[in-house]
Amino acid sequence: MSAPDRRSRFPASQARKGGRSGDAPLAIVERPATLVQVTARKGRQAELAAAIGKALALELPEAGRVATAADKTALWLQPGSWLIEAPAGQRRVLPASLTQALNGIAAVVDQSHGRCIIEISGAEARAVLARLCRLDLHERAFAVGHSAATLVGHVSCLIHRADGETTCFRLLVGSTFAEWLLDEITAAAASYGWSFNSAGEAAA
Amino acid sequence: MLARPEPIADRYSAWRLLTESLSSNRGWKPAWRKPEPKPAYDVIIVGGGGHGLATAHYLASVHGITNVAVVEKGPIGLGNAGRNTTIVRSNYGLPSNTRFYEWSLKLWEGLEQDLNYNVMMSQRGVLNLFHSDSQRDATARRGNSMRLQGVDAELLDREQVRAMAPFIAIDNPMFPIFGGLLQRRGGTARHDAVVWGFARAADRRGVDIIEHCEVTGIRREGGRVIGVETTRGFIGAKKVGVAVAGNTSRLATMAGLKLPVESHLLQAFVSEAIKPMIDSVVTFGAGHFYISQSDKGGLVFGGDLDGYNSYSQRGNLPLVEHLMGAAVSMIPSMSRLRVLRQWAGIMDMTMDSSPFICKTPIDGLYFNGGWCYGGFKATPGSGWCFAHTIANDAPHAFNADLTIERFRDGRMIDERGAGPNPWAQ
Amino acid sequence: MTSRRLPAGGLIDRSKTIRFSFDGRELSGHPGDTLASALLANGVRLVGRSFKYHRPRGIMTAGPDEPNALVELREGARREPNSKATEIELHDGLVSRSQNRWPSLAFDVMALNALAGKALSAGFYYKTFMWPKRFWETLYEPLIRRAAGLGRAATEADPDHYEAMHAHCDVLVVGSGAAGLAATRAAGEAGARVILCERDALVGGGLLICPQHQAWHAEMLAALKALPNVEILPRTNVFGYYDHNLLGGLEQVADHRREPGEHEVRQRYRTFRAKQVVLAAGASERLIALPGNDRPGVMMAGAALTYLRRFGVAPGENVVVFTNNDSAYETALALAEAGLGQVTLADVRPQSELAGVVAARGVQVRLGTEVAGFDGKVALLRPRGGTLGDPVVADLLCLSGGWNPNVQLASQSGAKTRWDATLASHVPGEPVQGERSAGAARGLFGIGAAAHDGAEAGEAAATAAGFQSKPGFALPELGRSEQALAPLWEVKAPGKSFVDLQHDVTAEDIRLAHREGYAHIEHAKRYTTHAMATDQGKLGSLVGAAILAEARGEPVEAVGVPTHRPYTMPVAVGALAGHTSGAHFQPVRRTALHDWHLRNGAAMQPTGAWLRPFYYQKPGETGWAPIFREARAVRSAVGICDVSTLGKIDVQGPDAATFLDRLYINSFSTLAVGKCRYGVMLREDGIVFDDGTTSRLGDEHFLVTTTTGNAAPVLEHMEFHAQTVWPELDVQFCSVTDQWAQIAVAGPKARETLAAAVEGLDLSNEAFPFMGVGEGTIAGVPVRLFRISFSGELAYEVAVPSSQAETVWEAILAEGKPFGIEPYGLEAMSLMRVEKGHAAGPELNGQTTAADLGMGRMMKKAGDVIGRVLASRPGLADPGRPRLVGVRPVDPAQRLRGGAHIVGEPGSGTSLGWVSSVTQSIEHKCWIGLALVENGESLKGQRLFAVSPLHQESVAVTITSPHHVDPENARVRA
Amino acid sequence: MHLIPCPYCGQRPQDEFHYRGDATVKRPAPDAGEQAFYDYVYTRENPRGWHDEWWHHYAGCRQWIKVRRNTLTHAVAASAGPADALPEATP
Repeated sequence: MSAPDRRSRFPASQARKGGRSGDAPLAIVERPATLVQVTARKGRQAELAAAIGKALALELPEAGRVATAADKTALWLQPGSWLIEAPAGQRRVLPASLTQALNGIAAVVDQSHGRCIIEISGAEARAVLARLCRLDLHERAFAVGHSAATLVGHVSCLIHRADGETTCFRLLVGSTFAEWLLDEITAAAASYGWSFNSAGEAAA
Repeated sequence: MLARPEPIADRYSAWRLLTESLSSNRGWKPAWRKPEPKPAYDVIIVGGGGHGLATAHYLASVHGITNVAVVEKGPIGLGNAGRNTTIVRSNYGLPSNTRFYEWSLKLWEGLEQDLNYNVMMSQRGVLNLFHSDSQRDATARRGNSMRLQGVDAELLDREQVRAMAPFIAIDNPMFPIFGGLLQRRGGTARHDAVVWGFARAADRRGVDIIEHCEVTGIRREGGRVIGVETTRGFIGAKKVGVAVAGNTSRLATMAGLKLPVESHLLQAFVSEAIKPMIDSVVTFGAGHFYISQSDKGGLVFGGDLDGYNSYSQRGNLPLVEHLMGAAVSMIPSMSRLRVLRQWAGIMDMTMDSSPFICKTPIDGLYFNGGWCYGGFKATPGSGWCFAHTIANDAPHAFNADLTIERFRDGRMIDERGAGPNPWAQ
Repeated sequence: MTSRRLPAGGLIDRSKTIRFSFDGRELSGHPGDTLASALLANGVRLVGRSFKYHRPRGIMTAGPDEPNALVELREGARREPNSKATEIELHDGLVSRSQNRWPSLAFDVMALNALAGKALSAGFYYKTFMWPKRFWETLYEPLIRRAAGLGRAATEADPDHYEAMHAHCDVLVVGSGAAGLAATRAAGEAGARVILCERDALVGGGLLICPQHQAWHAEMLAALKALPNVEILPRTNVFGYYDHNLLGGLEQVADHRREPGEHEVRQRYRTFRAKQVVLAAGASERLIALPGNDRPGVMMAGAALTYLRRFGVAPGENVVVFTNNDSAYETALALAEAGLGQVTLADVRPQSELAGVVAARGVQVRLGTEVAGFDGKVALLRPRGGTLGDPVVADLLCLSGGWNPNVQLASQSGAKTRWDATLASHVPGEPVQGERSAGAARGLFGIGAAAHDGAEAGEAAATAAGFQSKPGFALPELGRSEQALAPLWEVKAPGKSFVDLQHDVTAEDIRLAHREGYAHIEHAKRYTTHAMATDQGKLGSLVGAAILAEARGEPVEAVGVPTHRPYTMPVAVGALAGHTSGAHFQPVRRTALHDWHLRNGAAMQPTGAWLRPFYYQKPGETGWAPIFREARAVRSAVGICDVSTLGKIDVQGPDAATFLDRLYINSFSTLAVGKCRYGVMLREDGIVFDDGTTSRLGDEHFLVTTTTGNAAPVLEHMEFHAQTVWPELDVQFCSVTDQWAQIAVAGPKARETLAAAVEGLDLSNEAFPFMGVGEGTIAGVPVRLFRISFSGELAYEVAVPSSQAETVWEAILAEGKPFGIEPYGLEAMSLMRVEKGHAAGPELNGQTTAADLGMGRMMKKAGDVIGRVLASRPGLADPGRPRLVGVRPVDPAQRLRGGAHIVGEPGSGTSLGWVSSVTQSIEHKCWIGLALVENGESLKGQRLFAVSPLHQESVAVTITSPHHVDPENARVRA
Repeated sequence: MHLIPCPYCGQRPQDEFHYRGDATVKRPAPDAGEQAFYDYVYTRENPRGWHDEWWHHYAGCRQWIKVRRNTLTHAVAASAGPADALPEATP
């Protein structure tokens, strides 16, 4: 029964492209994932880091940073708290295994369905975000590996810059805000044009 | 309750206007004198805004107390009296408020004749819109409360709102208009004229209006006030009334008091002048937005506080963006109109969004403050009640509930139920 | 009317002709024209009427300072009143109309006001219209309102789009004249991220009318284009300077075309967060008050030069140039060189180094001379201070009273302005934020001086922003230093001398204000409305201040200037709203089942941020029918409802129970694992804050639910207390509202329905009693079940990972089908909660205590609880306070109204309380309600009246228990 | 749009925060009595000048941070985490 796990947050009726047909359209892709929030118990942060290192071979990053190892990524959320991202296929196993591994060390909460990941890429990705977000996302100020929890399109998002040739930002947004955010992104991208692929359709 | 206005010198009349115009307006006298402070007064009012000047006027005209000084740190009327959105109404739901504001509205209705000054009081109606069934019920509770106390109020349905204000987006997607509460006797007045009118009337009865005289201390002796220290020296007084809006806490500190007050920033805006578009005052329950059109043609509008303690009269952009969004959402044809100016005032926010006009633990010291968003409409009522309280050393029934002790006693007058969070009121 | 276009010259494209209309007349111009230059080229002199006296007015400036030439631009939904002709780029098909005149521009009835001029002096409103009392609102005010105002607003919604854009830079440069360009290049070459904003369509400022610096101008533009770290924004006015070095700007993306292109915004609101700012916005020329200085044919000298050089238009033929400074000599020279008619230059100064130069080119120079009047045809020249004048024929009077540096942004930034006696003007003072002014904006005039100053400012700004400078580009030579101006504000002579043309404020009005005691600059301004019009008084505000100073017998600097506040130029409301209006005004939340609701006939309504199904309408159903159908299904069989919007907070940690005990008035440390409990929390002031059920999932693990509206505030409240008040407690929180969709299954058949759907959990009453919590699967999806009820029926809530909500929802629907399961919306839920007597939003309104709502006894005996202490204040502990009760009409046919007040007798004005919620009960077949009534407990069974004067209704009601249905609570335990 | 220096996230625009006023008042002990709670909830210094106050970084790291901000100039001098102290005084 893993098929429903990958179900998109967006309705089938969601438009797949729009805006002006320009040369640098924005590519928007929904990326389903497994997301687990781990929050250290009081004074157990070092133990948490060690346990995550042991269980996932992942180093917990400092504030405002992202760390990746193999198929896992750790994103700093708040003091003592991180979000662990893994492929969507691990939704049934990762929360449970982490709960076990971190027993007494951290609160472990499954957020795989609580947050939706929207990836936007293209030459104008930063210009589109400049319409939605007040942070300076210029590469001088916000490089690959940086992350920020901030407001995008007036809703809370965790944003980070992905590695790669094309400018690409990944936005983690509360899943009940996902449709709103997509609307905001497509409106902001109207003058460049945009395409959208929902979960399952993405060329994974 | 009103004393007959005494004949005042230099009266404005049609005849006077005509003769002056024929002599190139050479004969007009200053609207108020610029006296030097006397060594002592019976009463000193601290704060030359609308409330302070109104207090002086009513002390003189109602209570016959004319040995009065109003001391003001700058020129009169440039604080909140000169920075509001000029709305006058008494559409409150809690009886302690309704009583007071209705008396104030009644005074407004006779103010021009009382002051011999056209303050352009214009009862164009104040329409509060609501956007859901539960908001309708809460609004009806308020309207019915007004009606039970003899205050005018009407409940309009969608179609009546549409007919009265065709410029409103009735079917706004997030805030559809379900109806409105209309107080026809509400409206607007010309804010500066209110200050000048009270100043002129008080001055004519002998009140000294002393500008550029900042109070730096409140001198007390044995639990009793004896005068104020100022930048122009000590001035003695048997009684001191403080009406300084956003600076209330600073004056309280001088008297060794600590009040349930925070100072917050409220912005207002005016558009370029256009031909008549909006006839009444319209307020939106959603999006926190209120608007009217001035006689000059500008749309005057405002919204929420900037949301943090401030004594700076500098507005900030988040509120601007939000308010303009609300404006276009509610009145789509405003989109292409240009906003000409913005300004900001310092609101003396209390912990329940209602004011106080009261005695203090110090004999002879009285405080008038906590006006939150609503000081302008209160101007005559506040002055009248404050004058009564000072003259009699006891409140009138109109302001009996407007005490500071109500917080200690758990008798808050919290219209919106926002709680002791001034930034969220 | 003859063409005024010169045979050659200007930055216009003469190869193309574009057509436009003014007051219905078809006219033509060229790309590069403004509406004003095109009107002048077509010989149009009269363009508007003034505000108060409706005097005829012409084009006075060539830029944003224009007081007169305001038009209604475009038509229909795109109509824009009060548009400055001097700022409108001409485009094909442009439609414009003059305003504030009736019936026509040439003949305006309201011009009669001018005859009553003396009675209409400043402040006349305040002294009159008071007799008789009623006439103000019925007669005078409507007349004033009709006469006032300028253009007409559109009446339809704006079809165009707007957006906001937020930029960051090391150095922001405002203004692209010589100073701005040099500053931009200096900072750009140092490696800083630079943004240059220019209000105009063309970059160059004063360089655009300086033929001798063309080459340098071109070289600078090319150099800037080559710098990838420099962004140039033309048509972008910076309107405000806010705290923390944030500036606001408006980019006019498509205003120079008839309408925006597809997917193009009309205007873009921009913010600039700059480490450093260089303000190089130039200077504004000021007028001289003299009789007739408002006549069509009066123009600022600098504007006349612009029309000649930039637009190739002759603003007049026989011209008198009246000045007190050197700058107007260039205008006189350019006019003479254009070879139009006689050019006379009147300089109040007794000597001028430039007199010989311009005289040699045919300008008649009259030194020590002033202009004492102008009527549109003849200017009256006389010796300075003299009385007798000689008439000089002139169709154009150019004025230059000196230049005011544009200090508005510097002043807005918090820097106090400083008086410069040499310039007789204010200049920027000490910066308080990261800004500096350069060039004419700080009183350094001339291209050379401005360029040098700009380069230094750019370099300094870059250094301050952390960049090593390497300025290495050529700058124009410093010009000769100018001769000092002779301050001149007014030429006193009979007639109206204006200091504010748009608001019709005269020098005499200022003196009258002073005589009447309105002597402070702010009082005088407000009394006369001086400098409060759409031109922000840029031409005459200092002139008015100087006249006031003279009346006060003080120097100009002593009167000060009114505070500068946004906006430097008026900004469209729609632009400031950006994209954030209408459906985009605030974020909208959708539950995981949103699409299902839409596909199944739900009437979706906004509730707070959420869109929720109010009911599901079937064909033929009207009014309350769908609500009754849905509620009946729940009361008689089974219904299913999306309750995902409830706030859900995961609370863990060794001290989680202790923490919740302090948060809620009742205890959670005593709650068994696998059970849930209803709880109430207070604000610290003792008023009820929120309620909901909390489940214990493990010893150290709770799941708190909140009301929909309070989900975020409750989490913040928890975080506040955990982080700052009790940091010693080991407790962790996170919101799981979006992780879990939640589905209520309610009704006598709820157990049977769910039992068929759920695997892995025994739902029998014994195994899973009321307030039980358990886990199982539905359609293979792991779910969590809670046996709780809002409707008052046997009910469960199923929590499901939100991506799989629809799978589970469909599975439950399928199992419920044999029982007649119905999805139900918010309205049916609300109907049933009023029947059941559950307090909700209208009762938890921030004014009620737990005791008011009948839950006073939930307060535990001991222990620290937020709100406990202040809840015991006498006003809140008063047993006479309004208490929650039920109300029912004595006559079941009568309607109850929410918001009605409860009184003892019809006609009584004493309110005992109010009706907070009403519904039509399906169980009682009549309206029922919840009410808060003084001493309500003791009034049960009594007959009172629910009155709604707003509806002219009075209904006899019986006070009941709030629990209209199943007061014994048997159904939920069935 | 003010910038609030979050000790965890750096300079952030103010709309990422919710405000909660005076951070100098401390919640009294549960048995401190009505007057102490009255002062905690209601009375305020409300200074014109430097003001220590709570800001919640709700859209960021969700910490209730202390910020020393000038109510007259809107300048910000310092910030600290929820359980940390601000510097002694700001001139």
